[in-house]
Amino acid sequence: MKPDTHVKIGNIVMKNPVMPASGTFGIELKELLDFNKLGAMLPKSITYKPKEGNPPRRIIETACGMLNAVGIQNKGIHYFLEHELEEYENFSSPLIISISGYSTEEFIEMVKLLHKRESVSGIELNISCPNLAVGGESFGMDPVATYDIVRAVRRHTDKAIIAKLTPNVGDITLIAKAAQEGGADAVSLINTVTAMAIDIKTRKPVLGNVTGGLSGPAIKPLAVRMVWEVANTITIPVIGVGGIMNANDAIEFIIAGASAVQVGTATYVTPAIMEEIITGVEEYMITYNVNSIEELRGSIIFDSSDNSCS
Amino acid sequence: MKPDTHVKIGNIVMKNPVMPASGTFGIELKELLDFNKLGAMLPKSITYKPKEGNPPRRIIETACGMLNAVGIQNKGIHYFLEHELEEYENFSSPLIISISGYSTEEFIEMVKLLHKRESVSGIELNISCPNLAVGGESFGMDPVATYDIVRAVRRHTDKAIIAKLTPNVGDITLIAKAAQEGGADAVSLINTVTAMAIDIKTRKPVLGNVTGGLSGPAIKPLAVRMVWEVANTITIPVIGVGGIMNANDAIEFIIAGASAVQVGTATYVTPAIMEEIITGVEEYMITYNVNSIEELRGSIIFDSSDNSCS
Amino acid sequence: MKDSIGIVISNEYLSDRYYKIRLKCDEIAATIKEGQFVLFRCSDGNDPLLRRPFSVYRYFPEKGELEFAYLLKGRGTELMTRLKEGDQVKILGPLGNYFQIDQDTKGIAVLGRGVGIASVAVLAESAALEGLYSLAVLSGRNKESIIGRDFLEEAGCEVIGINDQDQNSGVENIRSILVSKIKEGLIQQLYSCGSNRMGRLVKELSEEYNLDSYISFEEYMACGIGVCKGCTCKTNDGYKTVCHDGPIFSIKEVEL
Amino acid sequence: MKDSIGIVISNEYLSDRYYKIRLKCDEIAATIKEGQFVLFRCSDGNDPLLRRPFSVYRYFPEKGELEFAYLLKGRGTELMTRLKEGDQVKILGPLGNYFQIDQDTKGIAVLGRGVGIASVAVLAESAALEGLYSLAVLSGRNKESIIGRDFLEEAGCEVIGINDQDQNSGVENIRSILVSKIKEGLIQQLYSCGSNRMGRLVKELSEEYNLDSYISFEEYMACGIGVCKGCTCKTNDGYKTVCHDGPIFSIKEVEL
Ligand SMILES: Cc1cc2nc3c(=O)[nH]c(=O)nc-3n(C[C@H](O)[C@H](O)[C@H](O)COP(=O)(O)OP(=O)(O)OC[C@H]3O[C@@H](n4cnc5c(N)ncnc54)[C@H](O)[C@@H]3O)c2cc1C
Ligand SMILES: Cc1cc2nc3c(=O)[nH]c(=O)nc-3n(C[C@H](O)[C@H](O)[C@H](O)COP(=O)(O)OP(=O)(O)OC[C@H]3O[C@@H](n4cnc5c(N)ncnc54)[C@H](O)[C@@H]3O)c2cc1C
Ligand SMILES: Cc1cc2nc3c(=O)[nH]c(=O)nc-3n(C[C@H](O)[C@H](O)[C@H](O)COP(=O)(O)O)c2cc1C
Ligand SMILES: Cc1cc2nc3c(=O)[nH]c(=O)nc-3n(C[C@H](O)[C@H](O)[C@H](O)COP(=O)(O)O)c2cc1C
Ligand code: FES
Ligand code: FES
Repeated sequence: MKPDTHVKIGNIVMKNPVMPASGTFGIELKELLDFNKLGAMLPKSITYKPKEGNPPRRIIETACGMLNAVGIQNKGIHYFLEHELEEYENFSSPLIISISGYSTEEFIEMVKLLHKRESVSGIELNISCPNLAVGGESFGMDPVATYDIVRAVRRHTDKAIIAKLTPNVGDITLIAKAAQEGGADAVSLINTVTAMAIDIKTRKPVLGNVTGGLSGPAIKPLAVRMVWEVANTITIPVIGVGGIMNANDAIEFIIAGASAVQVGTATYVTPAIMEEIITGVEEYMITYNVNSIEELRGSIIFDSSDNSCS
Repeated sequence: MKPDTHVKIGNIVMKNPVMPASGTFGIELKELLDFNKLGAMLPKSITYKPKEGNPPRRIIETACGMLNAVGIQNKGIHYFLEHELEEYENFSSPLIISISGYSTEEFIEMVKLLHKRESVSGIELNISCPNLAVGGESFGMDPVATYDIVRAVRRHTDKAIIAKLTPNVGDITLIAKAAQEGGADAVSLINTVTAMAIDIKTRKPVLGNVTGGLSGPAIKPLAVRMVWEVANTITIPVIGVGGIMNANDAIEFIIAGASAVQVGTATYVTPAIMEEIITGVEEYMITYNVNSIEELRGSIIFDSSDNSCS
Repeated sequence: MKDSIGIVISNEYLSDRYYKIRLKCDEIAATIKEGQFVLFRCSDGNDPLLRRPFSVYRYFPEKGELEFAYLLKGRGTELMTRLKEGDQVKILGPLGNYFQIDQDTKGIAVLGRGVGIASVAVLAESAALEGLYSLAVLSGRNKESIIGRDFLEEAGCEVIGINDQDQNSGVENIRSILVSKIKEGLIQQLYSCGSNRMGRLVKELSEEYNLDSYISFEEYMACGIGVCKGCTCKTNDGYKTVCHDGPIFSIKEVEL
Repeated sequence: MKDSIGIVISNEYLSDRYYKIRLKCDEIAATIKEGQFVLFRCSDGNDPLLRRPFSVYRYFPEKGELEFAYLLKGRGTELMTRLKEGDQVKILGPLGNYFQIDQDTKGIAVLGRGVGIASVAVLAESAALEGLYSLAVLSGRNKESIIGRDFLEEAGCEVIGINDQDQNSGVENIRSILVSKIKEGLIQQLYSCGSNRMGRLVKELSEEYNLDSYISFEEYMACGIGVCKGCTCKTNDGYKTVCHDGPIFSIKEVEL
């Protein structure tokens, strides 16, 4: 029997738990990936006004990961709604729009605009972009700011609201709790880890923006830990992100407590990887007799009985 | 002309900036590595009472890194002083002892004991071990606790005191400042990143301790960023640690602002790697006409003039 | 654009630090054009993680074959040198825009330096084969670092090899060669890759003589298809992606 | 103990998922003993990062050669299968303690299951060559997964191959074989590797018949020399490191 892979995030019903991580998915992928197979679509974060982004260089590969300081280059929400949104309307998977901003007002304005669009199923609040910091800190580093912003946008829509959390904090469960109390339908984590590389020949920072965000397999163990902590703390769904390269990684996040997962850097390496992950999760469920994602979610077992050597 | 590679940490004069990271160096290495070539020796953290350590499994490899949850298995400071210290006394490099504990009293007792030993040049306070947490948090996650503990031990010795900082915080510069104000002669960072892995076949955490510490090349970009931030904030020397695999990595940390570096995981991969790093740093200094480590330290250049494409 | 498998037909050392790999890959060979590139997956593991971009050096649609010339730089290209006949590699392509020659152009010059030769050589070859006057100015550190001379000459290109060792690779030397050809009316378009100095020369000459010229850029890439906005380059019209808006830019629109 | 370079002499597929690699490495071949292991650096990059432990399968000090039998498991061993004659690999060794046979022992039995055979086979061989009675009970998933029979028989060992497919690998079968040999006075010591079930059997028999028996353990390793305390295993005397205090433990001191 085909296992039941559907999951619910707020009032979004996804046919499987796999969606892209914002910033790593765009309409250009449609030739390489079947968007209709995805649990959801989630394009790159947009801002209220157009943003030019950071000066080059914007990316550099590091050990089993990459640093980026793109700085949310985008043409602004008005351009998006007029020219880009309709492209995604050709596909059946639910669409989640990621938004980012410098102020609560910007977030509210964007939510109001998105609320009016039927084709938008959910809104992810990117309050954690390390390349777009207000006074050196993103909203997502402070529980009060997180609560306030979620609460503020919550009033303006009943579409699913997902707060995307940053790992650059001491205790991520405090931020997750604040998002839940503010009225978020789910949280997604982790965004990139603030990091840096220096070119020893020129002695300059490699990235034009000096620091950037680390993503990829390097950060997976950190992401799994944080997802596990957060899933044990809050009751709304957790979406796991960070270094997911294959189905096994996705399953690891779900066992840790994630209801769904987002795939980022892996899509650069293999554009159709999400299709493989969706199939792989299903195969795992069949092999291990798991009937539903709900059954798998948070099913981590603590039992050290067979810790003896062999 | 041979460049001047010496550095000073408190009143320790090191002939070069390279020393081991605690937990990855021990007397067993002496057959494979010339201890007399090192800037300093720094054995595994010891505690007041003997510690059995965590249940197996204690290590697992992850993408470009490893997780460990050893839990400071050691025979206690009394055993160390009676049986192990003398082994290091056969070598000429300065000896720094890393200590860890559950309470300020334990730290003070250990510092008092070490203070009496002439062969001990410095003491590193491991207030950041994720596998040895007090109430779920290590001392090093809180500025006040950090200040208090450094201040408390400072009274009992004029030997160099180094506070080893954890990256599992929102703003590491606050902790570094607290350590400086408490009277530390230097800070070292970063300790491992708290992380986790789950075996999807058994659905159990891989590590007996559930979570562990991530080290290795995966975390280097995070460590470089934190060293750079801290070096820009405090005036005492910073010792850079995290994912240093070769001389280029060591140089990157020094350019970011580190006065010295510690090498951890790399020693497992290549036991004599510190010798190669010492030579490589010297060669770099010759090639790039750098006369002293002091000249190289913090020499990061901010200049985006040649950011155009090619 | 396809994420395909290429089968290695040959992988040989050329000279200096240059290598040439030939792949069988019908899908990509059938559609790729001069100046386009592909992303190679150099390892089946995570080291290196990202794919590496390489311009098509030559292509043979009838045979379904492609050639890439590459310079041994770091880990990715080091792993490429280890590939042998029959091995399979994942390649994504064709990517980016391509070199175009205006209808009324009677002759072109391509300027390639170092591995930049790999991007422009095929354009010079195609132009010559189509009966245009085609000049290839190939520059390198030394004689050995100049690749492609053989097939370019065979195709009927005029090839000028210059190198730092012989001290004839200075911009002034190239300028005087080009100016005389332009004045003779042989050349109406210039195409450059691999050197900012040559790029600036192309810009100057193009302004002076009103030529419709192009430059091919390189920048670190992640996705290669315009999604990540990681490979941007400043143009008169703001940041553009090298992988999607480029790699070829009109000389008019770029800062050099 | 040396961090040496081994030069690959041969690397061949054995059967099932087993391979055998032979290296020239004078330094390590000269000093290694039965039951010891080395750490292999499987990649020159970071994937995998840590070295992988392998027990010596056979060694030839006069020739300066070593053999390792290995099971294809993950990325590290996959990269090992790609090694070919003349390639160089970094190996650290010899590591750990070794199997010893008591002075007055006249016969031994080794019990190896799966890749555990690789650790104990050489002991059975050496014992037979020294004129002791030597029984090798080799167990596996199927006939193909039993390695070493050829050279063990040549050395004069009695070899009993059992496997799950033929349903003769149950503990009761092994017990009855061993008990009769022990009662005949042929065997005074048992050595086991690769199976907890066999380990428990060895423990029981050793207690019952007062045999001085040993077991070889495996655990994930980082340093391989006792520094990191990562590879511990619970003993009656607290945690001990498999790499430094082991890999061989007296059957009396371990929990199974
Ligand atoms: C559109 C395009 C076409 C290209 N065509 C060719 C070609 O035909 N032949 C060829 O040899 N090379 C070409 N390159 C450059 C090639 O992609 C890099 O040399 C290669 O990625 C280096 O990989 P590596 O792992 O060996 O080196 P790494 O270890 O990644 O890096 C070594 C050094 O190479 C440089 N480098 C790495 N990646 C890039 C990159 N994407 N762009 C520029 N410099 C880089 C950096 O200076 C770095 O320090 C092209 C690049 C682009 C963007
Ligand atoms: C002292 C000692 C001697 C050994 N001798 C041999 C030998 O002679 N022949 C042989 O084939 N194998 C031997 N092993 C096991 C061998 O080290 C592992 O199979 C190998 O490290 C797997 O590496 P990998 O990268 O292919 O697999 P990985 O991708 O690292 O792992 C695949 C799976 O292999 C297992 N594994 C990985 N590392 C170890 C390890 N260190 N110990 C136990 N299981 C592991 C895990 O279950 C893991 O899920 C020995 C192990 C030890 C500790
Ligand atoms: C190039 C790049 C751009 C990104 N842009 C965004 C973004 O616009 N908004 C956002 O919320 N996250 C962004 N991210 C973060 C990813 O969504 C994701 O949280 C992170 O990369 C970790 O997942 P991964 O390891 O699977 O890539 C970006 C990541 C990368 C690599
Ligand atoms: C197995 C292991 C044990 C460690 N034990 C200690 C310890 O006892 N005390 C300590 O301060 N740090 C300990 N560390 C952390 C290292 O000193 C170092 O901060 C960290 O590993 C990052 O450096 P690296 O990437 O070079 O390994 C340990 C690390 C590892 C991998
Ligand atoms: S590489 Fe992603 S936009 Fe060019
Ligand atoms: S592997 Fe480090 S102590 Fe055994």
